[in-house]
Amino acid sequence: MTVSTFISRARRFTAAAAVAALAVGLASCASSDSGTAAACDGDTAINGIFGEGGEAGGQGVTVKVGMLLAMTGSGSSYGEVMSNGAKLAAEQILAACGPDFEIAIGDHESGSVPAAVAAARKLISQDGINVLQTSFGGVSEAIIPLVQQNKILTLQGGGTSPGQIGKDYLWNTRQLFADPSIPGGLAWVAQTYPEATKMAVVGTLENGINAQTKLIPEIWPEVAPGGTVVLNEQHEVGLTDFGQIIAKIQSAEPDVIWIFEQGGDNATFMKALRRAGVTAPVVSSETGGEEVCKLAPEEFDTVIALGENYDVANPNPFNEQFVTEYKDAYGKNPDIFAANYYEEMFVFWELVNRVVADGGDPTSGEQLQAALAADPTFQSVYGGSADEVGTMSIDEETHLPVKPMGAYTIKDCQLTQVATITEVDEGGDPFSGVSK
Amino acid sequence: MEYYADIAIQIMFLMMLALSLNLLVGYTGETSMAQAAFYGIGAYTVGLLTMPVAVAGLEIATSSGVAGGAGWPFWPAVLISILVSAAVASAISIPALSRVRGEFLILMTLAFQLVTTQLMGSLTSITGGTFGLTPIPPMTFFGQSLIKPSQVVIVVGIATVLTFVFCYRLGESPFGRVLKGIREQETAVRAVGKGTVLPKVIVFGVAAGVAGLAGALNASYYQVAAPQSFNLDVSILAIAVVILGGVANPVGTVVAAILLGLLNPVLDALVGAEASAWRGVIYGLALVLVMRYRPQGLVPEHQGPLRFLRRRRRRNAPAVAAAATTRAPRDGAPDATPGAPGAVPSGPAPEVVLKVEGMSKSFGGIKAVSDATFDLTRGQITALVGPNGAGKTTLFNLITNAITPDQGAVTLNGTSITGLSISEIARRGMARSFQDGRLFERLSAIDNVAMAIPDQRAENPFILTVRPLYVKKRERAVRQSALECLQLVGMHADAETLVADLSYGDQKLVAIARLIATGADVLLLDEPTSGVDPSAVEHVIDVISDLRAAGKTICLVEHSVHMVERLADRAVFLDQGRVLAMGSMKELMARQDLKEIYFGA
Amino acid sequence: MHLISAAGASPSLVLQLVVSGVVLGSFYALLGMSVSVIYSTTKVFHFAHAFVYTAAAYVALGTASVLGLPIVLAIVIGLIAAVVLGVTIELVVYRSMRRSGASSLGIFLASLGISIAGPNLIQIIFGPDGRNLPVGNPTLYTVGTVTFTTWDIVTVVVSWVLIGGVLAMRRSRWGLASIAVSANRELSAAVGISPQKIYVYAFAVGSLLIGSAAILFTLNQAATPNMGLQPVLFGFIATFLAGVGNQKTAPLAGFVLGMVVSLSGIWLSQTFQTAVIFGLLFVALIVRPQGIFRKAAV
Amino acid sequence: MERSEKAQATTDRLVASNLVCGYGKHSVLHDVSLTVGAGEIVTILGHNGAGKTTALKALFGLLPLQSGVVIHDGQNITKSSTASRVRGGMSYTSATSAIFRDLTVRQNLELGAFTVRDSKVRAERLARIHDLFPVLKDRGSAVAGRMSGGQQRLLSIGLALMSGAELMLLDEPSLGIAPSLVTELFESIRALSRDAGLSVVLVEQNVGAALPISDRVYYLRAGEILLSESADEARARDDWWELF
Repeated sequence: MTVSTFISRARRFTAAAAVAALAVGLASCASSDSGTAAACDGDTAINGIFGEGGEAGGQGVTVKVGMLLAMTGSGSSYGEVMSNGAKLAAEQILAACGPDFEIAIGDHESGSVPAAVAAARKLISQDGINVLQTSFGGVSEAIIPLVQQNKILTLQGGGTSPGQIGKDYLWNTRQLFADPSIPGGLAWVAQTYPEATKMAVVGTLENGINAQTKLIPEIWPEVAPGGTVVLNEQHEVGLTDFGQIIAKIQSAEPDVIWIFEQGGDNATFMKALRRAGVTAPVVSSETGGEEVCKLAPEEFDTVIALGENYDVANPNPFNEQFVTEYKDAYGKNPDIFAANYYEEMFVFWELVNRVVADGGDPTSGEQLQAALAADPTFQSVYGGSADEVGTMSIDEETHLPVKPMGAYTIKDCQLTQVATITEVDEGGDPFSGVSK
Repeated sequence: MEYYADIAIQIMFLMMLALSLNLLVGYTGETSMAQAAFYGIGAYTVGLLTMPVAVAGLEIATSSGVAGGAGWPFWPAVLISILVSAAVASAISIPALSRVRGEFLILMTLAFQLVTTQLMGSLTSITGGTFGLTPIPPMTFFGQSLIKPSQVVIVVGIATVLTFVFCYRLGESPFGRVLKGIREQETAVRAVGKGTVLPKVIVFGVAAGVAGLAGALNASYYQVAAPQSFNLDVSILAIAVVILGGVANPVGTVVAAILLGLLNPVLDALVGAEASAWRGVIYGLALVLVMRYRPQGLVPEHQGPLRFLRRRRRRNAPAVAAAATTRAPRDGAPDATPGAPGAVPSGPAPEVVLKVEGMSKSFGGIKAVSDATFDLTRGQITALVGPNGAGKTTLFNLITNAITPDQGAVTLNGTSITGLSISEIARRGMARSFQDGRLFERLSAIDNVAMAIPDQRAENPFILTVRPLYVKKRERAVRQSALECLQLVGMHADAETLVADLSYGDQKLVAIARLIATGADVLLLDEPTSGVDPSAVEHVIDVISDLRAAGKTICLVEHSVHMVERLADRAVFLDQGRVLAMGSMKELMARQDLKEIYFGA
Repeated sequence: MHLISAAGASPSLVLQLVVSGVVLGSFYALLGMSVSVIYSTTKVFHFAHAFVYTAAAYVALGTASVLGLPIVLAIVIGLIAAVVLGVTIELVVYRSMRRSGASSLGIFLASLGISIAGPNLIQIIFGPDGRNLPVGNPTLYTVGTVTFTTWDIVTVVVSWVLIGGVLAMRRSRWGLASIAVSANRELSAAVGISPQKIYVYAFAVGSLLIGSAAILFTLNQAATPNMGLQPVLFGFIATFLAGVGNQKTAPLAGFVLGMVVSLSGIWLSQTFQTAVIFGLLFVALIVRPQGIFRKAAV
Repeated sequence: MERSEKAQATTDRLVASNLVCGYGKHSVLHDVSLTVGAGEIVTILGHNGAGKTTALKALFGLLPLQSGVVIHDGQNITKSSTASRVRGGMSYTSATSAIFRDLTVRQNLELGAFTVRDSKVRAERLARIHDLFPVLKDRGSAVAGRMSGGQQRLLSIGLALMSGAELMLLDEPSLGIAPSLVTELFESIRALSRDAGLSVVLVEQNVGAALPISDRVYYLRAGEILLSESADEARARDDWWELF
């Protein structure tokens, strides 16, 4: 912990104590964050990419955006950057004479299903949201009935899970842990470590469970000659003593270890693993997260991350202005979560524009989803080039995004891409999608 | 509107959970840390029953791979949820409650809670794992699917009101009285002829059933059942509500549930993201402060508006008929009460009622009682006398099987009662009192006595639920009988006073009234006058003499030779566990050898 | 659902699990000793011990990383904080409750309240994320196929030294007095021992032990506000399995518990471990409420 | 009482006046006054439940007094803790739980001298008790609760003596031990009183054993002192039944 975070904590503590001491019993309506930019001028960098706004650009329309995030609990660092990204986008859009995206945040307490459902209900009934950005696998699955019943178009940029695939009103902009990323990833591992046959898989009972228990044991022998899964261990979230699992890893002597860990568990596991002297390469489906870097920086540098990665240095103009503005606003580089929730807001804008153009109601989730399904391709901070804004498209059936996937090495918590992975065609050459 | 309905629903779930827990913590005095587990069992059961049946190719795509449910309609599923929760709780409580109490029970229920939560998270193919079971179909009401909080709030509201009425009535019923008795003095409940294991098992089941109902509604409202909704924190929150509100008072539980439930939205507005941490600090500290400064809670047991109304009504109801000595007829038989006070002693005079033969007991090599043989004659007072440590109280304990004898036989009215439990012996017509009274201190005098009246079918919670009017009528009769018993000892004016507020002498009288109320023929009195104010002793002596006159057979342990001389027809002289002599106290006092034994050589 | 682990019982796994079991068992032994010292003497179901544990870790890492004090000093301050906190809870809460005639259940509920409020307060101050004690990486030792680190050695040595210390102190004046109080409170008072002082002593020693356990834990793992519940539960399990009031066997019970937990890994997936351990406790308490290491009362 | 108030103030080791106490609502002692001189053995007689044990506990400070005053060696100790009474030279031996059953004989005796900080003094006392009751030396490492009732009783006396008490409050030392041992035990109490000036308040039901070693007797009934007389007078009595 640094001095400054401690002091800011202490300040929040005193402030909160003062507030609580002052009045218990005054239930005021929750404050909602909204873009408070001055009058728009239609001439910002954003206008250069998305057009000049105005009436056709949804000006004058107010759309209430809910965000269901981990604001407290072990994953609260995720919640912070996700909301940062979305808030920046809302401000930029308003300044570019686009619609007014009013943001209301609900806390799912880092994956607590009951907290998430309660928060989502509040967002829907109290804050009257029109669209929603959600995060985390379990809690997002749990609120699917709610968003469907209330027809709330929901985007998920944190990480998908099998239960979130192909669900009405829920569209993914990140395919982490999604089954399609597994074959390509395994193929890349097989290519990179040609000697490797024995794979150990360790993960929480969370998002990766399907991939872990079904896909990897199925695909690994196919892509690696003589490949076997020698260990398949699952554990509860928040485990502190990995001694036993590591003993099993040591005894199984795998050539490579694939992990499905999240947040703090990632750090705990990596620390324990490396301290126990296990040197086998570790492949992780997690490409982001501040907490991990804070807790186990050295150990995490030995991990190879697989999945889509957000590249801060991507020269695509949409991304360039994003990074600059983000740094101005928050004093540090954006990460994948900031980027995803940022660009999701632009997806909403695009959809609003389409509905407005059709003379529809831009606050209707039903119409927004129809607009999305009609043409699920959007401008993106991913991909592209210095001259061209990248694009992201979402599959109509699976509701999963198509984004460049890669393998990354990590140094000082920064990812460096070492390979690009595209989806492996069924029945096709498993290596066809891998390029160095 | 929807938002406030949602908050109301959350508070009502907490209320139902805490009301059910209060049956255990408040009325029975057993702390369970596992109430959320039963809440969860109800939720998962309704989820699995109502989710659609898996159809090949159309399976529900969840991460966990739960294939599907049984496709039941909502309300039958709720009923089954209640039963499943109750059944699991009862099954677990049988070994747990009959053998362990206090800290052990806390640790055991804690273990059960943690096991249940982990299994909810680990048995993924059944429970959906940490993601939970989802999507659970919404609840239905008259064929209507209820999704909006403003609709659900009506159903949950009705359920909460029913739960309140049910818990309140149960607590104030004869069954609740037995529970409170168990809380105060478990052995005394057994000594007046009531079993204590069954009521505990039942109340565990009933409390879990109510929690199961709350869980079923919860799952259908949120359309998801996940481990975090039913973990240890939830159990602890429910305990906090019960304790803050005041144990054994449903009104207090309701008040506390509202206060703690409102903390959520209030803190949300005040401190935003840290609301849940602040809530923990506030209710944790509240728990400490309440236990320290107001352990009876915000609304103590004998307070609250409903209680007040009820008591006033009660006071007006059973007026004591001045000379009432007959007891209210029991069910079925017009008057089968054996040896009711005031009844004329029946049968020829010298009749052996109780035979004790060859009673022996050693504790770690020391013979406390050895081959004691004596008998009690109908309508007489027999005193056990002897120096300290002679084994008098131990003999009482052996006769009533409170301690298992090594050897010996006891025959009551010609039938062997050897080896029967103390409660069974009481039902067969022999009851005992205790040196230290063992009254139910936080109950009124009349409740103390009413507890002892035998054959109360209204103590069965099932009858209580299905025949409320019958129970009401029956209870009026019971209270009338209890009042008459109190009148016999001259305590009817204090019928509604809490025993804890009575003087020690008065407490001893209530204990005798309680003994009379068992209807037992044979009364074993352990030091009925010890510690009684000298001025009140005469009254106790009169009461005991009256009992003899009413045909009761009495055996008493008494150290004051004076008292024995005045009261007893016969004395049995014990020394070092052996019966040395029998006869009138005068005869015994004349014997030099006994004098030497009593006072030392 | 993977109830049964795929690993199988290879000799190297068994050996490694035995070594992990020794480390874990020593840690649990320390927890058992800590809880037992307090519970057997005072009969307080001291749930707030979980808060003392958490506080020790956070004070140590707070002083180390915020004030920048040397790590050894920070650890000492953490331990002092644990002792002060434990004794304060006894003096301010339990003692006054005892005086006003509170039942043991009432004291437990107050303790429960502290164990809820405390960690939440820590979360408000320090945030919910895990935090590491700024100590370097341990050295790795390899013997055959078995590996262990400096921290493993430190954990085993410190645990048993502390346990040995407490057991040795039983021969001292204070130790004897606390045995006397736990054996017969009234008679202790009659021979001139002040039970009140002995209670304070028990809370001080117990808190020192639980604080040490917390520090040992944070050498290896990140501290989180909710870190305290599980170790204290294991401490209670050891105490109750040993037989209440049986201070000498509580560490043994803790050690066996650690070994069982570790070796169960041969057959059992981690996801079912807690269920199995608490399930065993549940059964053990029903079958032998007097404890597994204690003969049935005569 | 025969002796004048003035004389008591100087020679009496213990003066208790008008004690009223009990357990909660249960009032046991109504108005009890008694005195014990230096080197005197005073026996309290009465039936069970008369308040004898309560009286001892009240004198020792184990029960809070509702009213009354206790003066020990001229000091008002009414409000003193039991620990400070022990340091002041008082000891109390309960009838039922007078030893630490789970500890060894040796540990028991050590605990008896808990208030004595000087290890030399402790060793001396231990030696004296071993002389007095050799069995406690022979069975030093035995667990106290596993010894015979008589040995446990001896141990309880030894435990009380270890504190260096000048005033012993003994509750039924004869309880549960063989008559031959009772005589022996009472003889040693008498000897201690004679040789070391020990004052004893004895509660006994075994009147026959207690009277020969007693100086004075109080009869207690229902929490009140019925009568007080010299032991000689008591021995001459033939109507004890009347007093119980």
